[in-house]
Amino acid sequence: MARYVLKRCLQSLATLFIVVSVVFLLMRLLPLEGYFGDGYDKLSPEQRTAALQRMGLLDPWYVQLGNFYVRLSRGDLGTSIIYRRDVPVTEIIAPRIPYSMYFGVFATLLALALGLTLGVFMARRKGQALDKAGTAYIVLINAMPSAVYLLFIQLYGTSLFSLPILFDKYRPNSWILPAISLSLGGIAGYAMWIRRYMVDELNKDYIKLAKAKGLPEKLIMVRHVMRNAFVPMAQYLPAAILSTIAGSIYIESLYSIPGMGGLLVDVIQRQDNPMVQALVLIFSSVGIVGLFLGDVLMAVFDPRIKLVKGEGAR
Amino acid sequence: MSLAKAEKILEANDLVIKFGLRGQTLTAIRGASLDVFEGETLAIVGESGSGKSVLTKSFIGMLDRNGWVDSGSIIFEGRDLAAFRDEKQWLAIRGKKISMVFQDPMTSLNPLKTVGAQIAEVYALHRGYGPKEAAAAAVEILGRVGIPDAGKRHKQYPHEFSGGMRQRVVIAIAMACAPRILICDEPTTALDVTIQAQILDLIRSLQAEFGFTTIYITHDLGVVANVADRVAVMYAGKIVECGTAEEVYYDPRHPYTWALLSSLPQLGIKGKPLFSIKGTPPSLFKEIEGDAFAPRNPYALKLDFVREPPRFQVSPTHWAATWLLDPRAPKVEPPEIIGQLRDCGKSEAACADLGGGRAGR
Amino acid sequence: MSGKTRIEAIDPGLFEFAGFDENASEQIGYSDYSYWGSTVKVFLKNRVAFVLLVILGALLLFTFVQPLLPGQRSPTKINIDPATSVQMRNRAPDATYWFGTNSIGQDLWARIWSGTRTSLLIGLIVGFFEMIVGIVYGALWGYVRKLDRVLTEIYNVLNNIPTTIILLLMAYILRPGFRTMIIAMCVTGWLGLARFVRNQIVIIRDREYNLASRCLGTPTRRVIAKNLLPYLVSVIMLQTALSIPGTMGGGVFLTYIGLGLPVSIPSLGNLVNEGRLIMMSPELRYQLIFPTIVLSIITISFYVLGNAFADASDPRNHV
Amino acid sequence: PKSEDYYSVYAGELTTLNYLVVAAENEHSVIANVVDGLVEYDKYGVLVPSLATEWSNSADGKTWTFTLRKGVKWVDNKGKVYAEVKAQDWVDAAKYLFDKKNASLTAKIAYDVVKNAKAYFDGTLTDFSQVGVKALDKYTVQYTLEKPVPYFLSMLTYVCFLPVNGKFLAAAGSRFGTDNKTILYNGAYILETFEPQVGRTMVRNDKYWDKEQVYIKRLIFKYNKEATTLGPELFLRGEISSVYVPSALIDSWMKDPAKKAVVRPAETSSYTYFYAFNFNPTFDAQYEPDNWKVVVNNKNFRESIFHALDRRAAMITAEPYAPERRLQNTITPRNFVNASGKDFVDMADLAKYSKTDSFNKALALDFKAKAKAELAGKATFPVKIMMPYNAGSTDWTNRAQVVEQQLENLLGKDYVDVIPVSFPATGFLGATRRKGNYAIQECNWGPDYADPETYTDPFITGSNYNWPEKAEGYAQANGKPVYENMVAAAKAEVVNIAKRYELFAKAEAYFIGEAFVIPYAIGGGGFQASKLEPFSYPFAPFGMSYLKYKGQTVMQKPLATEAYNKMKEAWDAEREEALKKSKF
Amino acid sequence: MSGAMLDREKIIEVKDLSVDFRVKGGNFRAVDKVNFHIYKGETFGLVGESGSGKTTIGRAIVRINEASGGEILFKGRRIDGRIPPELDREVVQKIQMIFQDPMASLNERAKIDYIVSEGLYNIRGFSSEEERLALVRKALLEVGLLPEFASRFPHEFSGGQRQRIGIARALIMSPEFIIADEPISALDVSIRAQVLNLLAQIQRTKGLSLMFIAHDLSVVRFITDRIAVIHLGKIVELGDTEEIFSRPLHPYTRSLLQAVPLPDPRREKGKKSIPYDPSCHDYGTEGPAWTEALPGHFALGNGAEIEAWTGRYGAAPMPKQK
Ligand SMILES: Nc1ncnc2c1ncn2[C@@H]1O[C@H](COP(=O)(O)OP(=O)(O)OP(=O)(O)O)[C@@H](O)[C@H]1O
Ligand SMILES: Nc1ncnc2c1ncn2[C@@H]1O[C@H](COP(=O)(O)OP(=O)(O)OP(=O)(O)O)[C@@H](O)[C@H]1O
Ligand SMILES: [Mg+2]
Ligand SMILES: [Mg+2]
Repeated sequence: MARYVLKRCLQSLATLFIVVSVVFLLMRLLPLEGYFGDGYDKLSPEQRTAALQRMGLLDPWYVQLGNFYVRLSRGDLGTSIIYRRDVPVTEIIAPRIPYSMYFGVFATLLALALGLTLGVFMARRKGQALDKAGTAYIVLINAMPSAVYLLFIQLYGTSLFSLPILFDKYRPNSWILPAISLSLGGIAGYAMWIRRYMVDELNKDYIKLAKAKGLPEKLIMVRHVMRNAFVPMAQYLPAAILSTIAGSIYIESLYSIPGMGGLLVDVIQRQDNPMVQALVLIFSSVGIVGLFLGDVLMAVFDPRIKLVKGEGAR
Repeated sequence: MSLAKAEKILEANDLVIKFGLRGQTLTAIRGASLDVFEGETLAIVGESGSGKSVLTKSFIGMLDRNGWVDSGSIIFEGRDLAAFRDEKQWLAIRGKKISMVFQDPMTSLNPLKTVGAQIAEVYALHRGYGPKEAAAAAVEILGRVGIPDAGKRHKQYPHEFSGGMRQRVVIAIAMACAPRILICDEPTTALDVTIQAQILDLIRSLQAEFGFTTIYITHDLGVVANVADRVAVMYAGKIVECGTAEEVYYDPRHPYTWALLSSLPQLGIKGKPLFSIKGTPPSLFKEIEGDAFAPRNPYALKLDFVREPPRFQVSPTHWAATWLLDPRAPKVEPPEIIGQLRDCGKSEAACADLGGGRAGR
Repeated sequence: MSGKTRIEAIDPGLFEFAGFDENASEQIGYSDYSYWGSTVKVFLKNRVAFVLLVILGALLLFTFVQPLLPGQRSPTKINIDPATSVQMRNRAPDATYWFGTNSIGQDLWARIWSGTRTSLLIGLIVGFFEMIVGIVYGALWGYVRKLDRVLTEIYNVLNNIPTTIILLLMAYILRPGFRTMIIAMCVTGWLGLARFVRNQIVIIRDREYNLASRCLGTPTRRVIAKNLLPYLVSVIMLQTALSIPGTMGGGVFLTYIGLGLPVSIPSLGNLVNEGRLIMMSPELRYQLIFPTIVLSIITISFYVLGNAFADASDPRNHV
Repeated sequence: PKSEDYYSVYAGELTTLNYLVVAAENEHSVIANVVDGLVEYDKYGVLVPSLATEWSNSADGKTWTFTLRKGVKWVDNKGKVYAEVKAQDWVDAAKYLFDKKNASLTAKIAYDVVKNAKAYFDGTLTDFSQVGVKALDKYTVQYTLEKPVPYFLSMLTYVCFLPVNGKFLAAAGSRFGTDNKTILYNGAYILETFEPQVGRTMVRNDKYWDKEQVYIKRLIFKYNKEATTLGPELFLRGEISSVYVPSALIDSWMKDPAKKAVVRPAETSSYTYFYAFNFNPTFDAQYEPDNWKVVVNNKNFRESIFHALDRRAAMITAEPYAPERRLQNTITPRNFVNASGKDFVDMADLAKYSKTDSFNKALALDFKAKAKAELAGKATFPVKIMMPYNAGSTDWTNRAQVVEQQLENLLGKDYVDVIPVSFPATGFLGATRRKGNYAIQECNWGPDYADPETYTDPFITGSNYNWPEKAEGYAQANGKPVYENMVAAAKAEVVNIAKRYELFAKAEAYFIGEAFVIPYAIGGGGFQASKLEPFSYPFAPFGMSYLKYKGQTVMQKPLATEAYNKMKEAWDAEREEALKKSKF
Repeated sequence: MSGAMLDREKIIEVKDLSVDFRVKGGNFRAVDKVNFHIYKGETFGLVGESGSGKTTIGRAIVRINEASGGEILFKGRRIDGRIPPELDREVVQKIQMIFQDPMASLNERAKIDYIVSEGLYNIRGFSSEEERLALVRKALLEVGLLPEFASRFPHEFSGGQRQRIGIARALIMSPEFIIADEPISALDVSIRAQVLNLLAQIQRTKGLSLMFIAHDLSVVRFITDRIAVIHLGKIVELGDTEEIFSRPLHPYTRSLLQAVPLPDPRREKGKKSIPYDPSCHDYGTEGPAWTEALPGHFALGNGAEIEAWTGRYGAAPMPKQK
């Protein structure tokens, strides 16, 4: 086990290293003009050189990359160069994580609670009205442009229930709509998957035995099917939760939630390299940790799986 | 045991079971009648698809969703199980009065729950035991079915058990509520011979201990010889011959029984082809005219193709449904191999060689 | 047990051996089964899917027929009000402009159909591309054990590099346009399908029939093509069906990044996005609602059809 | 006057508060309110004392000496006094500004005028005492310039001439200005709270030297990335005090009487917009740059486009109501500068253009015919006109289509083929104008100081707008093109301001007359719903004065258009008076 | 008999074969230094309980599982590890395998036509489409199926028919050696007989060598000439079929033998199973060795055991050689 974990960690580190380096180099391919935004025209060539020098962009790429890793090894992620000039990257990112996390966790919990319930009922009443209604919901969520319905929810939701439009951490009722909006997709996703897995599970032999034991259908569902159906989902769950924690671009910007959503896109566009690097580092780690946790969670739920085999099902 | 005195515990009369499939109707059981006596072991044999499982599943109301009992009755404890419409009614029967052991021990257990928990569930459900009591009872029954170290192993998961042990667990689950009838649906087909022998021993000893009735389903006549008091031979949704084990083995009357027995490799002669039944069973989608076995039966009479044979009583405990038993039919001797078996029944020496294809020296 | 057997009068001639035909007994029960036939049958049984198929078919047909109809306007033409010689801005739907006009006086009706055409075309091309690349990559990844390490690593890296960076780089290198849009959508779109195919293949690769093929020396290429992919037809079709609507709405971000279509080519995604900007004013909302409806119909149709087809092509459901 | 608190949403977060480096309006909108400079504008745009109570200029026009107001305090974000504002603060600021390491984006503006500053910046001069900024004593600041700069005072309102407390700056080090705790305040407001991506609050500075003129107590800004979409709704629900009404919505607001009652025109700015003809085409071969080079050097061709462009039709995409308000026929906007009561655009030949619309169908067709005749055999028709637009801007995207169709319809598709090409918002100018990657493009320029010279910058050799110096047939004896020689002459006139303006006006008229660009519009404009009282804040057509809330009030109700227009009229009149009375 | 056997050509030789699988703690040895050979034209049985390594040996020979030790020779040439492509092609053609589960071993999405001729495509074993079709016809007929079945899909067939299709697929390659891995254990009695007959018949008429893997000794007795009994990856006994049946030595073999159910109720009823208990061996002082205990009859045991086992049949053990 320990060896496996060690191996997985090393492997993950290698992946992380490649991702971060590739991103680093890709960012260096972007034109230097991008670092000046609209101010470019008002600057003299000397000023531009000075600014580039300050941002460390005039060194050859390998020196830059080397410097980056040297600093990283000291735990120094650098300071933002454009997004918030001179502010340490960690200082910018750290306060945002909790928001995205609270919303992510809350929305995930909500989505899990509602999604799983819906999915379970859909599986139990397969082909009946509830199943059809649930399917319709799933289809709609997947088919409608989210940018449209999320805005509608915000506008009408707030006026209908007289909730604040903008998020304010001191007003508990301003948490409601964004969290719900954030969970809509999850509800559909979880419902869809749990339903599918439950239907699969219901066809398995051990259900026959459980029935032959005399277990009423409800108990079979609760004690056997649901839990077993949850296992294949368990693998993707951490990654899903972690990715909601990474924030939703659109919902966070709609409700002014100071989370991580859209931050990456923002800093990439502004070519704030240290920020990009730090975020990529975080997101990739989160992604890779998510994979790993998924495997661990699977192993927790499924006693057959021991975290040993070289190639886990990724 | 003397069957004459034994009480009927379950009685299936003219049972017809149908399935809806691809818009068509498939008649899996075509008027099967069967009596099961208290305390006996009844074996149902027949090739794959003959309806053994469907028949017995109907006893505990576990037909697949697309299936239904079309007509006939199943009388158990004075009630007609075939008339049950509500799942709740079945809950009083299933597991408590009639239990079932399935073929494949590898997939019959929930892989994610400990073995002990899966057994304890039954105690909690049918006996109302508390969690501790149920767990203790589970450990006990595990020991009874011969799991060594049951005190520890009940906490393990199915995948940590070998096939034979898993089948023991499944039997333990079936036994947990001391049912009146235990249906074993091919409980050893997936196991290898040595383990099969152990499981057969186990069922027998449990039966001696608890005194339940066993319905044993298999297509292996060798196994049947080991366990059965009575044997019912089934073909295409019908029981075609039924008698005590000895009657069926030593004096079989239905050509289908002959064929089944003849194809046992134990009876084969090395270097010569083993007897085999040609062809495939009939499609159950179509109305079958006459004897279903007729097209594959070398002894078929013309009548077999037009008229269903009735039961002909051979002895009080033995009957067969074949026109060959009609007094008007030409006399047919069973194949030679069958004769050998009969001899075997008479003297030990005659079957010294049984137990594998004998060398054709 | 029923005691006596009734002796009835039966023609004695019938008590004769019938003779035995070995070949006759070898015939198999059901043979009228054809895979695709059953697939179609099961598919058509799904009434919702059938209705949607008809709607989608009609819609598709119409998008391509529409420009040929008489009296259609160009989707890019800015209509000028002859009275004021000013653009006919934001005209609500009426007899001339069935879906109204947009904020610079272009005919929304024409734009929607032209946009549908474009979006569908892009969706189909991208869906097709994703299917090819995703399947090839996923199949190799899942089946060829030696490549597992490498392909997993490549996948992980690609999956973790923010798409925005790649797109932004592309925006510097490529000119926006139809082709660029497709390339941009294809860059990373296939990753999901590849992983999906891989997981499916891992499940079936060790089935006995694949071992049998290995024993027969069947080359990997053919094992994948003949043994593995046919089993994935349903799921692959589903994924592809889903990627088409996914692609249709997905152009908005690309437009934002600068890889979008030029103004001369309307697309549904951009129409919806333009509509989104004015959804605050109820009387202009038609500009959002019409394209959204068309987009939703197409998306829902593909979604439902994809699912229905996946169900239908699963032989387990040929019941 | 009484005022309510002010609430607002914004979509762009501050990148820094370090006013010695930033050049963007977004940051200036805070800085303008929290740090005062030597002088400021009043509400009519007249320079008035601020931290300097009086000043004088040497006879050669190169040395400016300022006497500081006494007792002005630097306070921190809690309002606690840190130090007094003294002359050395300007020297410390300059030292920071001219230090290459700090990569100030506004340094150029200052080192172009301050003596020896450029040399110091480049590192050729290391002794800072030789740079033309000095604290003569605690309350006297002296600037020495490279050459006389008539508009120097107007530059002083810009960030690069703001003071900084040297001790505080040194202590803060690289953290200076990274948040509200790392700068000091001497302005009308203190940035009390600053939570990036959440919001910020400015409160009135109790220690402010002129606090009687500050009426709004608190300015509360909330961050919302979708502010443009949500803003109108927030305003209607009464959550914010002012909002810009996007052009897409203006129709429906105007139709609804309730909403119409709260909408009024938004102020225009001194940004100038023009369509530039590119004399240095580097675009893709598919758009035929060589052909373009031939036609763009033909004056008749340029004129045909010049007169064919229906600027009003184009403006409707941004300003569907009252598009004329923003149209402009010159490069330098009206109301920018004036001399002896005459607006710059009415001077010299420029008057000819400023009053007439360039759009003229008949002329356009005339020139077309001439161009076709002249170019026959030399160029291929239709001429492909590659016209980039910014895909990030809906208005621009719309405008590109309008202009395309309008030009093609008027001039005929056999003559021109306008090809709008979309480019992403990020790096837009880098990919298009600055590279010469266009044939015709909508460009803009914002003034840096109060002198027409600022509007000549884009067209001088070394700039990257449209390279008019490459136009054929304009070179004069000194190798420079006519226009540049005219500008040089104007620049040389530093004593007689009226004369100077006259010369600049001549140059500009020439430039327009030769159809090097098509003047198009001024910036700003549009409509807004706002409770802010207009015409009461420090006015200046450039820099950052107009970003100040000093002097303004938040009214009970938003102004409607008519009331606004009335106020504007009144203001215009008062301003004329004020300008006449002004001594600077 | 054993004298004649000595000069018989060995088609397969397995020497000290070990197969390891990588599992959690490290390696799991599924097959442990196994030795046996198969003569040309004989049917060789491999019996043992589930998980004893039978399949693994079979798969090692067809090179699906990699041997981790020892060697496998086909007609004297080594075929494990890396081999030249010509040999590879030959081995692919000459060694065929029949699988246990007729439901799982046919590609459900391919027509019988393709399934049967799949191997032919790989070795390019035909020159024209007509020839291929003719070969398919022939193969189908050989296994007792109608040629028109070629255009159908596997799910239209019964288990027995499917297994025959699997056999046809092997036969069409004209192999010299076939490994049948429990080809009948998933089939019911009546169909079992069909398949057994077919295998026996083919083996005889074509003079093939056959390795028959099963756990049911009654079946093995019917079809094989020689048997190896395998237990937990080790062969514990090997000899002529009848020899093993009449004089089983190893206790494991004996337990296997008596476990075979007999179709005789009277005798079966009284039977008590004797499970094999590995602790009955006392290998404390002397470990087991692969010994020719009786002529041509090998067993795994130490000296004392061999003596005791053979003594039971009143025969003296073979004198130790080497
Ligand atoms: N759910 C179902 N739907 C349709 N047909 C069914 C269903 N279940 C069983 N059948 C059919 O009923 C017939 C009898 O099946 P059954 O499972 O009872 O056979 P069996 O004798 O138990 O065979 P085996 O030995 O293979 O278990 C078969 O033809 C089978 O195809
Ligand atoms: N791929 C594998 N990875 C790990 N262990 C394996 C693998 N394949 C087989 N084994 C193990 O090797 C041992 C031998 O397996 P093998 O399949 O050869 O047994 P067998 O005798 O054929 O059994 P059965 O009668 O069940 O087919 C078993 O314990 C099995 O669990
Ligand atoms: Mg069955
Ligand atoms: Mg095996």
